Amino acid sequence: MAAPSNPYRVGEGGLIDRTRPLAFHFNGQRMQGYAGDTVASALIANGVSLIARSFKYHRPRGFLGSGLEDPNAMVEIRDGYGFDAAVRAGQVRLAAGMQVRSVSGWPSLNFDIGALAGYAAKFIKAGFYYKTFMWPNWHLYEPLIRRTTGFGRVDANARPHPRRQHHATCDVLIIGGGAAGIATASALGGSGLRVILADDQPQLGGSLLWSDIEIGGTSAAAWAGDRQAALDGAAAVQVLTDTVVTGAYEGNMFTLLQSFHTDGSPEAPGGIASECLWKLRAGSVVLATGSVERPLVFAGNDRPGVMLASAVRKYLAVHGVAPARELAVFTNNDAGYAAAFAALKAGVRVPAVIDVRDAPPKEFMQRLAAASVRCITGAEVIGTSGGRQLDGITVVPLGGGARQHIRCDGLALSGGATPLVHLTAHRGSKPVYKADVAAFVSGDLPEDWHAVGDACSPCSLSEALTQAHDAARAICRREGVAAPEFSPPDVAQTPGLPIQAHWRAGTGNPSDMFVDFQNDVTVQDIELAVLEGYVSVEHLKRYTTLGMGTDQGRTSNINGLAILAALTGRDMSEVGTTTFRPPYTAVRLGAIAGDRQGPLFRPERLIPAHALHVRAGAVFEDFGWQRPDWYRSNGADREAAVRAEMAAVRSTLGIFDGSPLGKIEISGPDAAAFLDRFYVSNLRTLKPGRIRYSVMTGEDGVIFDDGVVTCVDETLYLAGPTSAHADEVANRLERWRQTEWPELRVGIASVTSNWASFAVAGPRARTTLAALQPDFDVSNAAFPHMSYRAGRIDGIPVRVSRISFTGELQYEINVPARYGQGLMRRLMDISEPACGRLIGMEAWLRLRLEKGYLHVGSDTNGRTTPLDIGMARVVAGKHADFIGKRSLALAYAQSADREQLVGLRAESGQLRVGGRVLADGAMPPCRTEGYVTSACHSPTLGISIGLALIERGHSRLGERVRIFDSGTIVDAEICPPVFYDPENERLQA
Amino acid sequence: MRYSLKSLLVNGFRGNRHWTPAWRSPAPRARYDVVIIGGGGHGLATAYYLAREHGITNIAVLEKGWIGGGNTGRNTTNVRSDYMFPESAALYDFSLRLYERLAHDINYNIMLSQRGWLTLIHDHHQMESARHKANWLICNGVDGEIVERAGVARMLPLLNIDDNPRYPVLGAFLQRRGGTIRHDAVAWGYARAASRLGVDIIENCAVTGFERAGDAITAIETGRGRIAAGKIGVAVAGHSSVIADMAGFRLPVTSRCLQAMVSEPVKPILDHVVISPATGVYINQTQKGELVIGGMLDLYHSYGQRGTFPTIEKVLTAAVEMFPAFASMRLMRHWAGIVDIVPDSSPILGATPVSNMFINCGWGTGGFKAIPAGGFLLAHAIATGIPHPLAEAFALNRFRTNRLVDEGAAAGIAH
Amino acid sequence: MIVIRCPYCNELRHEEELEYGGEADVVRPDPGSADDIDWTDYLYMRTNTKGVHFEQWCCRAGCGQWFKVARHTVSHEITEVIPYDKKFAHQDRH
Amino acid sequence: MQSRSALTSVPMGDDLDIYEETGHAHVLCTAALDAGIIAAPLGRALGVDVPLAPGPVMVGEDRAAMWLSPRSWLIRLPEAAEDQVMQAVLARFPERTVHASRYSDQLCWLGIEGAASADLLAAGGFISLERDGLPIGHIKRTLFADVPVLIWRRAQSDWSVAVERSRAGYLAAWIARI
Repeated sequence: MAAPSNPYRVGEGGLIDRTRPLAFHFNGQRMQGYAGDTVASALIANGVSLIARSFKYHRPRGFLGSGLEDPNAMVEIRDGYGFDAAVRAGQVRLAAGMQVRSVSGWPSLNFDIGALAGYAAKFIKAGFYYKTFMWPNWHLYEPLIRRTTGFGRVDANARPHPRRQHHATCDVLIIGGGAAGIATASALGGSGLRVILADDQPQLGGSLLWSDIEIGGTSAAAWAGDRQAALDGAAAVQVLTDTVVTGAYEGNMFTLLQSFHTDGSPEAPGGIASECLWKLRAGSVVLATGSVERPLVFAGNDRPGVMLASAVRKYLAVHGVAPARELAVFTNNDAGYAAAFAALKAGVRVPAVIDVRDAPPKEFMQRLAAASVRCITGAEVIGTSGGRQLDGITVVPLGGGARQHIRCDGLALSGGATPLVHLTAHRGSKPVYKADVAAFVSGDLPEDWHAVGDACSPCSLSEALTQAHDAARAICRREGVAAPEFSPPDVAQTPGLPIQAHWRAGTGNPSDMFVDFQNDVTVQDIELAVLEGYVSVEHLKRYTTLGMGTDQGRTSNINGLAILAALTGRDMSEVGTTTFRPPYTAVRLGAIAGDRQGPLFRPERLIPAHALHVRAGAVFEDFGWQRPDWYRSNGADREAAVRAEMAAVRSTLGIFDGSPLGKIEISGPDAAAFLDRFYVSNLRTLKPGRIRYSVMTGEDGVIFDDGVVTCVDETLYLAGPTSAHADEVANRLERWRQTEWPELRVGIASVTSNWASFAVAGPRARTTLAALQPDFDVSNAAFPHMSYRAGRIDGIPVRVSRISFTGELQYEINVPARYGQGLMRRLMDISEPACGRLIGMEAWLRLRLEKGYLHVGSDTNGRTTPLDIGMARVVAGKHADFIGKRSLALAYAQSADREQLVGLRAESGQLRVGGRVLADGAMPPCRTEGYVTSACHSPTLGISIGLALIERGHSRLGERVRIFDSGTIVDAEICPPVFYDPENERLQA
Repeated sequence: MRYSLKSLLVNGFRGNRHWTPAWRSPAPRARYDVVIIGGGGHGLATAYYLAREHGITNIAVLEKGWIGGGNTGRNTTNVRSDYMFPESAALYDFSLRLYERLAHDINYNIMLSQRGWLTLIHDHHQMESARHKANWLICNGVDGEIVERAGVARMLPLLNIDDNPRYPVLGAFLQRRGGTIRHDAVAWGYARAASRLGVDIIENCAVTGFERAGDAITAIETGRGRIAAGKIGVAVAGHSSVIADMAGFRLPVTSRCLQAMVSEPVKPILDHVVISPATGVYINQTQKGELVIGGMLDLYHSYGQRGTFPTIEKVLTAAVEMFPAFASMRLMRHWAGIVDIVPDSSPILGATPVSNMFINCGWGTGGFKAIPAGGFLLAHAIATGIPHPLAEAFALNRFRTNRLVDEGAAAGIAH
Repeated sequence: MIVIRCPYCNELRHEEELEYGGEADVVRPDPGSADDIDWTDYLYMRTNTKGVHFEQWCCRAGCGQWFKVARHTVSHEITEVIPYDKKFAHQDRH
Repeated sequence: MQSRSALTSVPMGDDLDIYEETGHAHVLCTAALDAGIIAAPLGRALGVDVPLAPGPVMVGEDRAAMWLSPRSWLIRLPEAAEDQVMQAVLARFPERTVHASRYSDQLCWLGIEGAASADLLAAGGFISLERDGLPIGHIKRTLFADVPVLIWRRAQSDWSVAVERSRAGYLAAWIARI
């Protein structure tokens, strides 16, 4: 099959590589472009001018711009690496094999049923939906409305583009690789400062690439090329092309998005091979982002074929594409003429240049005359003709007069330059209006920022180069380095004449004058908003959706608020602008997420014997650490396994991996006094080798954590916070030491991960410990309940605590983490003949429930105090202050109607966590008096038991209550919270 | 003029040249019976209910910028009433019930979309908490239910429900009446309704100071001159401490930055509001097709309405983890509001140490859903001088007795 | 993104390495003698300044030390960073 | 009980080599007083001077001392010397104004070498915001790939990264995916 032709490709020129054709598809039709094309330029070269249907009225739309400013050209693109539901065609470099589809128009782009909406236009102006769709309610209309909105469809199966992240710092960040940016970088080249120059295009140059001005005797484009080559050679300068600076944040932090593109071939995939999100911190910042051109507003200005003059120049000069055969120009400043000259040079016919100014620069007039192009001055375009493609325009003198019709299939618009000051706005700087250039320019710059070129204020090329040079000098001065010799090159540029602001052309139908092309906001919508009092610029934006599209209003904001200003008789600075929000241009969520997915989404913590638990059939759950919840080796399902595990502990032996339990060493002469200020219990009376349980509260008196404290000797204590709070407790101790009690001589060392910790619980716990042959006496007399021993096993240091969470005889054996797996294997071997089992979290928690031990976070909530869990006597018995003690004296802490922790025995049905205790007699909805905080069927007692926080619970032992749970009622009796071995005989044994 | 299909057609035929301002913008008078400081949803609703419920119409609402420009116009537009403590449940459900008929009350389409609020459950402990919550809500007379895993998969086809080792989905808590509202419409609708009842809405009018007599404030100094006031209502969210400081008292409030972000619009892909407290993200899709995404607060105290990137990164990473297909969607805009965080994440409603000043603040990250109730209850306090029964638990003095209503601790992150 | 040089480990730290600790110099009253008003003031009431705010930060991912910072809560400009035991130079309240 | 390491080695190609550094013991020294008072005697007990300022690692002939905070130091020493040093510190500071904690298993030390090592580190975070980066011979604590680490720059392209043992598996997976 013959290669499809490029009817709109000019004979020669451009930066494309005509030796490397790239085949792609648009709406299923095979087309061809060249390496160096964007999707937009390739489509235009192939004669595509209708690219989309507008959002609301489904009007035919063409390419207005050439890059990310284009409000119209949203297309779906599937490249060799991933998928984009909707992206601006001018922003995407063409690659072989790309599948490009238009995202609007049904059944087809050319014939769009939705265009009927045009006939209803007068009824669906700005904000119409606030005024109707109320009867009977919005839900009736919503599904229909939703279906009509949105660009493109997400492909659930598409691979995301590969991405990574990079962190860097530099002395100077230069944003924008146009004339001003290149000049600044060149001036800093030899300074030794580390410079990063970022530009969103594949090559530096910006508007120089399509400029006809000469710099230092060569063409602007050639100059840019030479400079880029020089910069690439400079050691301290890093040039990042295809890189957008997407956000500016405090501390001169920036986010950049760098794309890596491959052209592709029939063999190799093409497109965005990967993206890299940069986080960059810069010392000084040079804003050289340039400006974007504005269209002019007149009736029918949205017809395909109408295009920004700058876009015409770029398509011609960079891509060798002529967007039209007969191109008229409508301008209010000098830039329009450059488009005319570029078109003529490329052999495009220019029927006329229409300038609202009476006296444009003489030289321009002469050049046009020489090419026998009509220059109609002091005039404006008031209408366009044509269907889905422009075929002519209507021109009248300003202030009225004879209309004339001019045939053309293209119209280049130049309404003036809008500086790209988004990044200063990200930092909270408000743009200010400058009437002489009819533009909002950056206001107060953030510290160590410099704005140069059009980004500072629309200016001539030589002015831009001078500003760049000055900025470079200022930076060198600030950084204390010598400014290298560099003077701006000579520029051969005709002195221009000022712009003549012209915000709204003609007196035609305001509902045909488009301001925001993407959201179909017309002059009439703005008139309506003003009529209804939405005159704050933010109200206008929100009421009409002006500038809220994916183009972020680059071409529409200024025109819109100028028209608002005129309608409300205010000047531009009074009206002000809306705030530009980051990012500068849309960024894939995937690029920001990076590769933090699946196992890398959140750092997970593994216990030392993790691998062995896996082999033992553990089913893990994340408790801050990956911990065995139950073991498949103990039962077919969770319930069966949990029961088997509980039975093992009660009858013989259970082995529980408690490694995540906090281990904090508190040392020094004042260690006891220090710890005593955190725990509710009196710790000063704790003897060496002994262990005490206690709870810790916040300053508000609410329980924060619990655990055991071990006295190794008078100057060394071990605090054992819960695994969930281990780090937080260590941080809390350290904070109070530093900020409140620096005089106390105490050191705090968190060593949680240094130790693997296994609890052996059950009647055979002692023989099991003994079988490990520790170098100390494990007899009941020598090693009683709530005591601690440090020694060795096989010469390895061990720390053993005799404590109990289960109500059985229990030892907690700590060994250095590297030996954790070995210890676990030994314990399994020893206990095997006795049918010992590995115990998961669920069984462990149910065992402690039978024993009535508290589980912080389950049996306490955001307002539970020690008084509520039965520790009133401990609190009263402690004379020293502890954190939170004072709050326990506040009225509510003392009040009688608080929820207090009690036990529950079910008399009918099964208790479940979360059951609400009903106020006597009633059925829901009704008042409740508390809830079940822990519950299980107790195999040991053969009944369903639970713990509950119930109002005045401590005074209601023996009372029967009704509990509501998922539509059922459970009857239960309030009882003391200890269900198993209340005399503690078993754990003393 | 009344809004209806008819008025749209009539005005359409007449060239849309006869619409009238949604609200009047008069110059401030020298004195008002009541001055409301803050032209956001809460302030405008307060004025509306003062006029409608209590017949007080000599009211001014002072807004330092443009109405609805604070958190009302910056939030993620979620509404729900799945609060656990009976005091909170009663308050927020009252608010949701007012929202349910608001469009008709004020003749302005606020686009209440009760598409269902889904809180994802990622482990057994969360499942127990969710069951507790559902039970409690039913006891409180509020709807709430548990949806099993398969049901969640049906409701959220793009949810990564099989291959997420870190945060498996066991099910979800669902409040069917939860959903979204068009946020600007709430401010504009209340403003229009209040204005028609005689309320003066005064924009670009910043409060700069107070004139006092004894323990009362007699007049307000503003950028637009001195305004005498009988009673004063304060509804300025993140700026409550600033006004309190001018009035000579302190609040248990810290102002923090809460960020929100939208993607570029796509065709419908998410029919509900979904939140995953464990991963720290909540998402809904607007009528326009944009994904609206929010998450945790920025880390430090701030009045700068600009967010910080690490938060954006964490929130969007969580969104992509939960919905891998979102990786190819694009972040279009992110912004921030200043929210008023109090220790127990519950509002402060009613009297202040200044005898004729009443306050409505402390909604933290959940203010939007509470606008009708916040306005209604502040209006009651101003008009009657005593707290409405629904507001009794939320008085400022609860911090003196430590009788807090700690939804934060009970309900996880609330938005 | 907030960037502060830790006065203890002398490194430039960015906000992900730091922990914010709220208002600085909130004096803890003697629990023995403080009345309920003093105590609940200490627990809950904050100045929540809009402007230069005196606050605590911790070099969490670094040397773990708490220090004090004067920061503008609108511009986030940091005007003073001092070790915990020093007093702010420009602090009217001291 | 034989040893198990969280990570053996990750094949990375020829410009990057990553391995677990084993064969050292580590002791954490925590002071209950200002360092100035105890630094000298502590140095004698440890057999290596403890740095009083952040930054450079003090390297003795068979051991090294690293500044962690104004009151804590991490000491790297031969495994054989661990118990002797623990006893020496206790003997020198009977009131535990300095306390030595067993720390050999708390951290997993990864050696990262090769031309690509700097890029790998830059992918995980800002190793330093300082103009000159992290100087050779210095150690610092920071966040890397969202977890707290110690980073010791041994030479231009030779780094030791210490991560809490429980997170070593995660970090290995994170590195392996690059």
